[in-house]
Amino acid sequence: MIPGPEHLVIAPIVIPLVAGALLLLFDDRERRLKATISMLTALALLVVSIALLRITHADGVAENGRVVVYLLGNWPPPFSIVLVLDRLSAMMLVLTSILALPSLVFALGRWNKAGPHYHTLFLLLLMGLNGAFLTGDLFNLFVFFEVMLAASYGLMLHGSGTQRVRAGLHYIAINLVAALLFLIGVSLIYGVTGTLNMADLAQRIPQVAAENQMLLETGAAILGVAFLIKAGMWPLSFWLPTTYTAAPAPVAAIFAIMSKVGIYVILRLSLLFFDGTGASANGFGAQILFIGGMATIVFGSIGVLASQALGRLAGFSVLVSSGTLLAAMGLLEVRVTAGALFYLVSSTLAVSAFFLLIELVERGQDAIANVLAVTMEAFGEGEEDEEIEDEVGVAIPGTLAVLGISFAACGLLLAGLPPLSGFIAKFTMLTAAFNPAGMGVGGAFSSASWWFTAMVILSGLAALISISRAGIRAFWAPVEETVPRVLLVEIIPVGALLALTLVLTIQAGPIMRFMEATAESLHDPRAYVEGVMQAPRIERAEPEATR
Amino acid sequence: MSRVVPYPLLMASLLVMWLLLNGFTPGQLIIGCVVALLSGQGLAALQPVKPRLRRWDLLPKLLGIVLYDIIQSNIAVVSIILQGKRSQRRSGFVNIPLDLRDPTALAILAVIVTSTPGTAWMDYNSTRGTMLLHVFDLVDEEGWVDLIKNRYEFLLREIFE
Amino acid sequence: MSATILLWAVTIAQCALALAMGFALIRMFRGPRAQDRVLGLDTLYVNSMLMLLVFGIRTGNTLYFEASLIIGTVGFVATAALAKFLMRGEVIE
Amino acid sequence: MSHAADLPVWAAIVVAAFLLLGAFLTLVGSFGFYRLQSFYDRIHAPTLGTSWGTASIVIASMVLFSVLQSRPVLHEILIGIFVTVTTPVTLMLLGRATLYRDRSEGSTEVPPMDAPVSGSSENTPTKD
Amino acid sequence: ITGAGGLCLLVGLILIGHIVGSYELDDVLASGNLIREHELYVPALLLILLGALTKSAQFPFHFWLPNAMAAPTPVSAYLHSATMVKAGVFLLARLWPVLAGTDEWFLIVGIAGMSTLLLGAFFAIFQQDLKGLLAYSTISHLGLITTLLSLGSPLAAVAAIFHMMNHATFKASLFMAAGIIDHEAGTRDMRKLTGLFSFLPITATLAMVASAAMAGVPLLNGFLSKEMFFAETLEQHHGSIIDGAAPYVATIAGAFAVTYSIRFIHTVFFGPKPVGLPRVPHEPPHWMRRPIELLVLICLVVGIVPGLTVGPYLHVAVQAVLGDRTPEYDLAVWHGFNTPLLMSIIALVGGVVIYLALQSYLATSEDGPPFLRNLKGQRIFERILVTISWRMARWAEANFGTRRLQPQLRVVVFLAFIAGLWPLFRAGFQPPMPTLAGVDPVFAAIWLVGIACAIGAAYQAKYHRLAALVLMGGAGIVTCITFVWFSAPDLALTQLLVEIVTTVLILLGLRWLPKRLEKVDNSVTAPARMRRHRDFVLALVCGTGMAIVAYTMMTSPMPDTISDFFMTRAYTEGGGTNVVNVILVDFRGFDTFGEITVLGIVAITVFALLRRFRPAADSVGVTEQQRIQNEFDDAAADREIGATVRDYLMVPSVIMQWMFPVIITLAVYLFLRGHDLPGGGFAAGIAMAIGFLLQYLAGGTRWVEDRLRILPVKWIGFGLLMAAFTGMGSWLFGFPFLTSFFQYVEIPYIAKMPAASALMFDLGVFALVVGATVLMLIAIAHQSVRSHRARAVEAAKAEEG
Amino acid sequence: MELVLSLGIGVLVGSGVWLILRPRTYQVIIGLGLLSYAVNLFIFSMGRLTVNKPPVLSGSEAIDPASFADPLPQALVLTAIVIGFATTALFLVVLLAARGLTGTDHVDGREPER
Ligand code: NA
Ligand code: NA
Repeated sequence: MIPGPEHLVIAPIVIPLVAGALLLLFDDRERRLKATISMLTALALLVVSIALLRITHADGVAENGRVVVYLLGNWPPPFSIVLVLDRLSAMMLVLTSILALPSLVFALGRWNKAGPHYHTLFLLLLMGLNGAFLTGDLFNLFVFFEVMLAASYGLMLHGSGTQRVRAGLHYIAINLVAALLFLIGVSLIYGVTGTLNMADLAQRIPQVAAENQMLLETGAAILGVAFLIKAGMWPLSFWLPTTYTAAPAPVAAIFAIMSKVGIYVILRLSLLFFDGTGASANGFGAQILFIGGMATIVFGSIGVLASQALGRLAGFSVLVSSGTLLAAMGLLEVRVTAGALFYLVSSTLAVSAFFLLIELVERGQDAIANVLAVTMEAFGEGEEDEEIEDEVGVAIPGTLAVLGISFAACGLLLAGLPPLSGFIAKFTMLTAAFNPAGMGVGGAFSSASWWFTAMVILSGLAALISISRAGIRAFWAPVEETVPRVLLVEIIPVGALLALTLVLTIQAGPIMRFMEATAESLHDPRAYVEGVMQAPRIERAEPEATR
Repeated sequence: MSRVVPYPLLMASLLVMWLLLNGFTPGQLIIGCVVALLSGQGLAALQPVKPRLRRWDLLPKLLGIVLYDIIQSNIAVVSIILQGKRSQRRSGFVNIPLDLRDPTALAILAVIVTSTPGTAWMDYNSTRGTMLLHVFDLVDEEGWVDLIKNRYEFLLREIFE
Repeated sequence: MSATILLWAVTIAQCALALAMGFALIRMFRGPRAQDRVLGLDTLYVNSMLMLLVFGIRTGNTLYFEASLIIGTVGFVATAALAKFLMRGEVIE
Repeated sequence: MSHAADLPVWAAIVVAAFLLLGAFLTLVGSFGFYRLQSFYDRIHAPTLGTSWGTASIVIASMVLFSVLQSRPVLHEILIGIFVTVTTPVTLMLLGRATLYRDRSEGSTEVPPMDAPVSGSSENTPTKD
Repeated sequence: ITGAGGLCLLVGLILIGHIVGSYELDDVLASGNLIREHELYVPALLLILLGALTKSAQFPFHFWLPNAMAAPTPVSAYLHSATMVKAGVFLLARLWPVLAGTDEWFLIVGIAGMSTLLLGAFFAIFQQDLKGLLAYSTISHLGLITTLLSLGSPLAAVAAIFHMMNHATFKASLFMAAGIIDHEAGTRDMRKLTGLFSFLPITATLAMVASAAMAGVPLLNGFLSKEMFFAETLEQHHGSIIDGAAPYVATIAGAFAVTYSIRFIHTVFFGPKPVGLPRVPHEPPHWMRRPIELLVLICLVVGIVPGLTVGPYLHVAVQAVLGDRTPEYDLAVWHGFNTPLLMSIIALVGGVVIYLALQSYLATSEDGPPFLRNLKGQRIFERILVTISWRMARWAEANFGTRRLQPQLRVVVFLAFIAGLWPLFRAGFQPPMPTLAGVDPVFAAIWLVGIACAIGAAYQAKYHRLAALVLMGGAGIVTCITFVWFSAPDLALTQLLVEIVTTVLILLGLRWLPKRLEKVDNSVTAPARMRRHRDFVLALVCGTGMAIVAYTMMTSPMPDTISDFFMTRAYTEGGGTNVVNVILVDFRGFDTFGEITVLGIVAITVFALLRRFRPAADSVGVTEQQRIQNEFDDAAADREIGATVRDYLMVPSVIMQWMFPVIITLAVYLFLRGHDLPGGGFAAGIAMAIGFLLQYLAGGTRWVEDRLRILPVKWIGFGLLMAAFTGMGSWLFGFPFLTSFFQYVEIPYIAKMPAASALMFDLGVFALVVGATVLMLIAIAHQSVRSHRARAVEAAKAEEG
Repeated sequence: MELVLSLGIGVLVGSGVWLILRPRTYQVIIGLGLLSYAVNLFIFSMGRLTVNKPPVLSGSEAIDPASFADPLPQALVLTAIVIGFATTALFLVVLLAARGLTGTDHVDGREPER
């Protein structure tokens, strides 16, 4: 069953599924075997996604890049469910698999022992993410959201424990409501337009009769709420820090991209459905995005400042990055979007690394300090979980130094200071905000960009203050503190992620070009729509034998 | 044989059920047999106490009696309910000693009693072998004991023991 | 002719069944005891099953038969579980 | 009721009769279930619906479709059988549970666990 | 702080970039005038200066530096003093040609520079920590450089650059010396340190030379740049008061510099022998001294023959900065007897005088200058920081956020409602007039029941859980009838089966929930009542809105949908007559694919989570009912424990066992016909699962598991793989994933059997659904067994102990 | 008919919303159950209401889509039912675990201090 290259598009979904299902057939005690399989799968995913990226971005041949369409069941569009691979989805795939590998390696340290079927859940989470990024069908998007969420519930609750279960209850409850909203929105849109295929929708929405326009917008708005919950826009985001804090470190690390899924969908759909046409709706939505994004940045920064435990700090920085992205999208500028995409990658990597790092750092601090931090945290007493009991890792000499440096690096990244990619990301975004027309052209810029700039800067400042404070508390203050006992497999992933941000910095030029191309095609989705609607189905050799 | 077809009667009825559902064609007959065998194996896995049908020629008679009684009691109960307040009836429990021990037979008895409006199986005490019956319209207690013991239990013992 | 007969019969039957469902509902609602509610649900199930059968007769369509069949075959599981819960405080021991 | 048009009148009458009978029995059963005073009385009422109520509606359906498709359509009988077989399960479990609950609450309505056998069982008349 | 500065800098540079239209340094440097004219010049300047000044620790941002420099190793100190700090100044120097020359520039930079120069020097005098002293002197020197840059004349720039180099050399050497002393003597407190000369003569000598350079003693590099500085301050640049004050400030600062330099040397190396030092100092190993020696050498050489040594380098640097505006300058030691020289002399003498005056006081005084001692910038700053970033932030987070579920859900629901309402509201939406036309009274009656059930469930859920569950069941069956009514038999089947399983699941859960709360405990407080009213209104409006939207949609004409395609192709191309099922397993099989994955994941999660399940204290062990019944059995003479439950289940369980094969048959039936008639893999799977469930119900966990080996996890895995491989099968024929194939297989004498690949897919669905459902049910059911076992173990323990 | 069904949906939604805003986990799960009924019916109703036109073909005769109910919403509802079932089960178990670990059945895992 060797699939030809044309089937590569679906590989990111099928590979993890098959691997995950296979793992179920093995007994849970064969941990090494399972670990190997899932590692190999993650590697394969990385290779595949990079290959796909190269397909879409053959150095910008046809300035809109290639749009690869996969007709499931070989039914013609728009009737079939389609997978659509363009620059954006390819980029997200790569990012996912890049995050997956370190997180998986990290989990080998201890977490995969904390409960059964860790690897299966993890792989299926990847499947869900990839599916959500690839699918070109609205309802199928819902299905993959649910796959992703279901797996995330499992991983988030992995290892049980009071705090985790408590947070998980909230997380699940809210996401169930979000799922219901999603369904309502989708069905309204179907009821008005009679289709579910995104590209087809993009074509049909302009033709919707005036009296149904508002119903359509109602559906879209409800859908938007569902996505904004996932994206973590204030005030729909209170669950997020608590959840991410409670989740096991490697899980939180991969969660770093889950909030980005919401962003991704909003970015794609809003530009696909309401660009050009429903200008009012679009402008309105953009305003909401911008204001909401700003509010989210503020709230996130406040949270970052107020956070005592590192976990919450990281959780709130997720909010900040979400807010920044939302606000950037709200500006509706191609070049801002490009910068935002860069920022998306950079901040995701940074947060992911940060989550991994935190666990190592906090492992060093004595239980009392932890409990103190915890008690200030969520609710009242915070008892230790079982899996904390087993002492893992050995005190590697120089551990503290390594941790310290990585910590500083994370700080720089999240605050957006040179020399790491965080700086470049913010720099490019702000530059674009100030030069909408492009460098050198000059021209005035909106007051929105002033606000945006101020917010971005202040949030960076907040991050800086809070992280340096935390850093001092973690690395300088307690002299008598024990050196955290960590495994090599736990430090390496952190290093790898940070190294990647360094790569981002060094390769900033070409990467930015890619991002700009991506943004271009996002803001002008004609290629996407045509690519999907004109995708040819494979004709059958002898019709009567088969169909 | 009994390994492959542990419960002939049951599996036969399953086959009938299958044919009733899918209509009779040779194909369905074959599939039905397969399904019946499969389901029979499923039941065999549970290792239930196997009923020994000694006189299954009496089954139709039992069925007839039961259907008749059910009609009767339907009428009775309907009339009572519709009379409402005016009806002078006393309902109550009857504790009937049974010689029947075979669970299957008891189950059939239970089905009979329950699906007959006006009588309700309340409890069975295996240590004392008594069945507690609730009767909707308890004109004379002995009558009920007699009905159960001679009309149903007798036949059932004929069939099963 | 036969159409009208049937139409009337079906309509009356459906109304009767709907009314029956209503009575069952009242017990589910009012109780007084848990067993009344459970028995009410069981009755509601049976009434609904009959309602579906009659609907089948009304439409002359056999496609709705399975729904009734399912209620008749496994509909009791829920109420049986409820009853056992009342007796033992636990459904599966 | 387009399908009923080509139905012989006798069949229509038969179907209608069974239909009404079944519906009537079920209604009375549910009504009794709603009306009667003690639970032990109520538990009898619905069996009207589960026994002949179901039976006659099933018969009606069988007759109708057999005539319509001019071939024996008997699969509805399964419904009758299964309802008859499964209803007792619920009722037995429920009745016994009620008995337990009343006993544990020391109700005088119900006989104790070791009630005297047959004739001598004192049974409290419930007037309604 | 530096970070904040950095961020300001970032914005400033972006502005510059916006003005210039490029970030290429050359372009920027080239377009100095353009920038100075631009309206954004002032904000850009402010931001950049803010950044630069903070980075270069200029007043009022100076206070972070000493702490930073208190860092343990001299190396770090060196890094700080020489590079990081200089970065800011260097930046100023770099952008000098672009930004300098305007009054704003002069004012801001000048004031900052001079005040830093003066204050730094003044603070330095009163430090008791060696490094503290050096740190503050560094600040002051930076101030000097900044002042030079502020003047805006090319020559001043040259001086600045030159002094930058010099300062780097001597200050670095001093820091290292301090490091050595610290290392050797074990303290840096100048009150303790004294008379170390005899212990470390070489270090002492080196330090002396270096500090002399710092003080600006002739024949050392410090002297040269200081001369230039004095000279520059004398020039009139802008004719402002500050400009006028410059020379005097410079002189005083110079004097201070002399003072602290002398102090550094005198207190540490001379005077009485030290007493009570942590350890006895002696000369450090060579490698520690080497760098100092080198640096000091540079000081000397540059100081004596500047032209030959540093000249070229300086020239290069100056060129780089000033480009064509490089002025004429000469690096001579002796410029003749002129005002700068005079100033230097005054400074030297004054410095000595001041030192003598203060010596006794300093020997004992605490750390920090008089009067200002208690006003520590650091402290103030931190206090502010903490107030802002802590108390306020926490307050804000508490007030603009929540960690409780109800408010969050409230917000979500509310926003969703608004989001739904807003577009309708904007478009002036008129709901269609509701008509009773074509309302079937029977259907209406059925829904009356449904509505009553829903409301009842909502009303009972708090205190009568069972009632709520039963009522929910009622609502479910009404939903199911609705599906049948409106031609969706498949939905009806699935709904029913799911309904049953859900009820049992929740029942299984009920056993672990706390006993029903008494009514007494809810003494409804006023806010609680408020909340209830609000929620009630919210529920009301949501329900109404939903109803209106639903009604509008249902009554509006249907658009031409993609379903027509499915209807027309289902049989001819999908090989099935039940279009819904064909959609599920073929047209949109990918959805089903994801859907069963969800089910599998959830089952696994449930299983994993319950592995760690800890029942609450009040629900461990057997339930109350079981306790009572067991006690009764125990008490009765002719019964053993468990007799009651045995009798209870004896007869029903027989019937339940009969039903097992029936249900299997039913499942097969539903499965096989799915593609053509209502049914299908999912319905069949659930039915099968109910079959198993029924046996658990009848016989109990142990009884069943003695007889049936169900491996649900394997079923799940198999199901997923089955579905996946069916999908991949089409790759063999070069078709996309999940392309279905079917053929009517002609079996002689029997029938035409549809053999669609979709059927294989559906088989996978079936297997997974069975596995998942059974796994979830069993996982919960096993908790009872577990808790019994736990109790048994405890009992055994009790026996022993 | 439309009126009846939309009223039904409205009431289900209202009851569900009310319940998910309550403090006890059990109330929330019942509420979610009711809400998912409502949403399923809503999706279903997007295909508009048609009596006795089940989308089941009777062989390969010429097909007029207008004479059948819209099958797509039905398929969507089936998927939604399954997913709803799964998530309800999960939520149930999580609330059990929470109840076990925290000792309370309050949604926040601790009784509100009054
Ligand atoms: Na009866
Ligand atoms: Na189906």
